[in-house]
Amino acid sequence: MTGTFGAVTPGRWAMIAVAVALAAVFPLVYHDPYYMTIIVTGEIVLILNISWNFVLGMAGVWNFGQLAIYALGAYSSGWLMLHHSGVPVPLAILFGGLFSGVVSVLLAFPTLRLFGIYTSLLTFSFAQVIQYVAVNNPHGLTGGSFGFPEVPGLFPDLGQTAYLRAYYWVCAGVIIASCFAVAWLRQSHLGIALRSVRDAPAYTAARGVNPRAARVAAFGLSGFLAGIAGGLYLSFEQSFTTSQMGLTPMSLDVTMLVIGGLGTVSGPLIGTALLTVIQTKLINYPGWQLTVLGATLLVIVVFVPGGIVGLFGRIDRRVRGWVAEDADEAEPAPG
Amino acid sequence: MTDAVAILANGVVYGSIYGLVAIGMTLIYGTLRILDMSQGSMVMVGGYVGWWALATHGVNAVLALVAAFVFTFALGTATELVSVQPLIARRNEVDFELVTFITTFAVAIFLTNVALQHFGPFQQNVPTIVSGNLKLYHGVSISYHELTMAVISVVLMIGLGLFLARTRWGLAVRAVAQDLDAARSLAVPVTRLYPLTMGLASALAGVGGVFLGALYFASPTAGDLPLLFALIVVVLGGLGSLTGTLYAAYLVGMTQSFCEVEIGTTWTLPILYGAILAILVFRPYGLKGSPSEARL
Amino acid sequence: MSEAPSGGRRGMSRKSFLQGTAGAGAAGLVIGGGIGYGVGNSSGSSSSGSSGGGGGKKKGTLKIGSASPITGPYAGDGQQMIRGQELAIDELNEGGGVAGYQLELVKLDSKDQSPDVMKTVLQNLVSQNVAAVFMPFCSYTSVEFPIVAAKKVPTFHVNTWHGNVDWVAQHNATNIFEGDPSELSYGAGIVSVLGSLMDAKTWTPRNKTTYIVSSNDPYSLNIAKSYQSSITKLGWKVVGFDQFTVPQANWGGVLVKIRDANPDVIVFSDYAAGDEAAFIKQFAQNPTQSIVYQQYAPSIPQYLQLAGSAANGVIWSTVVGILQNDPIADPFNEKFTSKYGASAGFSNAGDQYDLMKIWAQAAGFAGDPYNFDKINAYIKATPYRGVCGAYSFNHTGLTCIPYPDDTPDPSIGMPHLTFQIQNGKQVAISPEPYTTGKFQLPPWLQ
Amino acid sequence: MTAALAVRGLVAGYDRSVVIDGLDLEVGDGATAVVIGPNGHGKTTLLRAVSGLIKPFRGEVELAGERIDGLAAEAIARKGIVHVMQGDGLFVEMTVEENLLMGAFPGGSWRGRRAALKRVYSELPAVEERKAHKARTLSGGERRLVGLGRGMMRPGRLLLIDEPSLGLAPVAIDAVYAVIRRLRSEASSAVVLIEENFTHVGGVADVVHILEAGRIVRSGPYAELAADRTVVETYLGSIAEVPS
Repeated sequence: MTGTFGAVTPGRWAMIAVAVALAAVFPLVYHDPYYMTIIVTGEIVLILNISWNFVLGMAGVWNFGQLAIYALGAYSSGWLMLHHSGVPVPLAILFGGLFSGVVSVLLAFPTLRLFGIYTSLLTFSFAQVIQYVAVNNPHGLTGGSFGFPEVPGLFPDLGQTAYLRAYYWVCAGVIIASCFAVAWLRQSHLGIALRSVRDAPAYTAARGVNPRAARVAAFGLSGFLAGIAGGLYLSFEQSFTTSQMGLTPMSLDVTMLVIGGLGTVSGPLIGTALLTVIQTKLINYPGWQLTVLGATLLVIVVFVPGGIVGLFGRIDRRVRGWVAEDADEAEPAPG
Repeated sequence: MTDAVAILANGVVYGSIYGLVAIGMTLIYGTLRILDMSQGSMVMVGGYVGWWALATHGVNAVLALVAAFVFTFALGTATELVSVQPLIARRNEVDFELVTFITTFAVAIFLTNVALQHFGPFQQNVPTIVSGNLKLYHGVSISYHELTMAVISVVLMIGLGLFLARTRWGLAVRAVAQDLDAARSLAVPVTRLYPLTMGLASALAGVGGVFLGALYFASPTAGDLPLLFALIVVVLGGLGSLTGTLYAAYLVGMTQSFCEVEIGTTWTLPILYGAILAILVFRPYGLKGSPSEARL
Repeated sequence: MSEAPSGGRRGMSRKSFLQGTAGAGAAGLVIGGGIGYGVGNSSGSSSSGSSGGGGGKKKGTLKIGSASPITGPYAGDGQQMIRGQELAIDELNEGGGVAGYQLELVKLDSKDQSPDVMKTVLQNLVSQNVAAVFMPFCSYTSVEFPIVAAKKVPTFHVNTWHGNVDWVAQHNATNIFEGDPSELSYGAGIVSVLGSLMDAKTWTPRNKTTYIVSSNDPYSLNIAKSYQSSITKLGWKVVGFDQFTVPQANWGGVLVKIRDANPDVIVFSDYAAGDEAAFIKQFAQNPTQSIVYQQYAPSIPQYLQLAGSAANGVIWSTVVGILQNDPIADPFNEKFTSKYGASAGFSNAGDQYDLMKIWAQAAGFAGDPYNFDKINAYIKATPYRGVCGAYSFNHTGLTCIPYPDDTPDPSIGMPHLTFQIQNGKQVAISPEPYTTGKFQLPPWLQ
Repeated sequence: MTAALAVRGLVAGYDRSVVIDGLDLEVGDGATAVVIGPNGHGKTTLLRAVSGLIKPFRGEVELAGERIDGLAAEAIARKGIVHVMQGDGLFVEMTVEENLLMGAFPGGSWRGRRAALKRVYSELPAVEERKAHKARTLSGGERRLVGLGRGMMRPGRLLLIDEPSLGLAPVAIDAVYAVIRRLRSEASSAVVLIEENFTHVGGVADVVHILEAGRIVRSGPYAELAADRTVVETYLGSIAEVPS
């Protein structure tokens, strides 16, 4: 899968349309509140993962500050929801996205001089500072480790089923939009620039692409989406605690990305879905949730480097070979 | 004055322990270009070995330390074999550092949760190695346990330094850190050297764990804070620089000690991480480090 | 390589076949359906419906939900909680069950009780049609309360957080009971215990100074601040107020300051057993001339094991604690010890045991464990005497009334117990009639 | 008698690009073979494939009759191949003496290594003078000498030397070649030396092979090839000032 629009055949478009349609009608036929809650939470995590994967896959940067950026989106949109109740909630979420985008851009600048593990350490340190400052603010904006004070959310007047459905659709909309945006960006000037910066910095610079601007842009876009995810999370869960930035959610998200396949459009979709199912299945075996997580992460990184998407890619190449044979067979075969 | 003495004494104790944990991380980073996130787990495991030996089997302190050393050495070796060895072929790829960062982190998650299932959530009390206090100045005192811990840390760190400077295998470790191909062409068996290096580093952390267990107890998450501090130390020292790590360990210990007294315990970690952030922004490769050289 | 069947032209070439089905990126959007399918068939709703009918013999099993911390920072508390719940259930089952049902405890992990975890766990329990929910610790934002409030399923917590009680009062919830008083009683309680020591002349402060150490979460801070305001009203001076972030094992810096200040009283308002045990161990190396008060944590058996002899002399209190030398609590303690080979400690095993019994009594009275209105009304109206003393729920927030803080009547108030550790034993020193001994000066003050 | 080194049908390269393409080479016992060829035609790749630093795609490599292709570099080194790498491959943060000691890494006692050290110092007094300095602080010529000295630290069956003159000033080159000549006359091991041109290899080479586009295109004694004007001019610059 090349991931560019140019390669999307009519068959694929039809497939996408069917998938979107199925996803859209799904909550009309399914309404178990427990699983719907998990699915909506999974959708929000997916938005976060798409944002994370974007900066990772495009700029080749493991940004371990992404959860802090996500949290800042939640806190800043929550600040509007709580203290400026005149502002419509969707605008507050959008504000959270913008705020996170700006912070993410600011975070991008110091990473420009660094490479590899240093970038990760810088962003990790950033996340630690944000997390501790939030923890140390128990009676202030963040509510500390006990959580953000209750906010109204997007749909305060809906009943449970309708509430879940509404959030499901909103999140699905954001997911679809961001998937298309990412797919489009990949084959845009910026996307090509970013990937060539990652793979061959000198070549890119020679072609007149400014690698710094490209990376800053990737951070900004990724931060914006992460902030939106944070705002959605806060409005859906009506709370946000500092543990959302902790090591456990980070390990979970990293594993989702790695399992799906880093830097691909469909990787986060597959990884998030798969791990959400596994973690939910293991809810009755709490000790095993993280043990399995650690083992899975290790096995995938070591033995399936491209994640599931990469694995499918290899299978796909085999299948293409198979198709090619078919084309050969159309010719009168000798013998 | 009393404050100053107390800050100094605490700082030395903290610094010695961070040094012991961080120096292993530095050794591994210097040799293998891996930021080993499983070091914290080795502290945790060392604590449990100490508890098992001292509290439940009543063996003497030296044996307990040796047991922790041996066990974490083996565990570190095993960690390398599962989380790094299969990836060695990708050593020269750009993302090797990050991939192994993640695999060792995965090992850490795994070990923490295995400990949780095996030992349960409770903390366990590890007896002190030596009892009693040394009175320093106007009521400032330091326990002999902490003193022993500091001394053994320093001895182990000096020992590591001598090992690297004076022995055939020590030279080989440094050689591998600096030029892998040249070292291999001189018949250094890297496939054995890597697990041994990681075993050695883990064993240092494991010994640290026995001491820490007596101060802060053995528990499944006992390695988390030492890891967070060790990360600060290795970055501050410049990844891969042994001397830098040593300075940084004591600097971080002193800073922590100072923050706790003068600013507030709760601000220690954010201040230290803020400092790291500033250092990475303005002086990206730590106090002693430089970007492209191997430094062991 | 050429084994592929090659008989004639297929209706569809391999290529077009693939084009139709190859997953485009967005195919992952079936995620919703995928998860629904993946998880949806794992555990349906409870098989045991409320089939009504009078008190026949066996009606099958009844699911009771437990959302207790099995992993994470409170896992130590969680183990005690679950043991208390299970002990009660075992007794009830042996006695023939509740309203003809055998009980089955469905245990889910509430981890660090962050709001999202609590919501998920409660949704799960509610969807399993549990007859009651025991969530000893819940979130401090109460955002999960609507899930159980909507169903009116009897729900019990001991979160000791006034914010949760406020939520119940504001929303007129009828089914969310707090099995102990909220944390506000702690601060004034400490001051009154100190006052009684001074009145009895068993201890005299040198210069009326106190040092406060609190973790930076709102619960601990609220206790610290209410203590601060109560004691400063009596003319005391607060010579230090330290905040830390859990887990905190390094007390070196805090102790430097404490030793500088040499206060009359050190008050610790955090609740993590390991942190407090580490503190007292490090304090005991070179103690100051101070009374040391540590809130709640010493109630967990592990605290004594970790702190050892360093803990001798420490006083602590709990707004919910298992009574000692008490005709109701003693059999419980024995049973617990013989079943688990470990002490029940002083609070959470006992309160969970009591609350399970309270629910069972009400459900038995109602005759139908799904007649939630009747059960809730019964619990609210009926005081109960359990292993932790008297439970009677105040009528607005459905929280227990503390004795002696809010009522002088021990038969309706839950005793706010203060203990001192003496020679490795827990001795209740306040309030009467629950005491088992007298306060003694800590060894470092003698 | 088996050759010290025999390479047959070697195909090697990096990733998917083939650099050495079907190369055959034989070096007799105790002989010195010089491989000459333009940049980028596979000289260094050839040495790296022989010493195992890269795995050959195809073909055979024999060291004194024993197949070694496919073995790990450290195993091949233990079998007696000493590889003096291009750009010297010194451990820059280690002292000169530590670098030399690494040359005697496999086996050996401290005493044996001390003796080897003494021998190298007596051969290379310039190196001894700098023995306590970090390799990083040395001049290019000194580094090359240390590299050669490190190669002399243990007895080898086959010495591979990769472009010893690369990047050096003429004076330094002369010093380096003086050492190589001495080494060759004293030691019994076979040598494969790689250079870009004929300029310095006179008096060193028994046989010269010309490597182009991944294959040996011509072989012969030094005198023969050096006398062939077309060869010299086509491939390899001038030999005017080289004594023949």
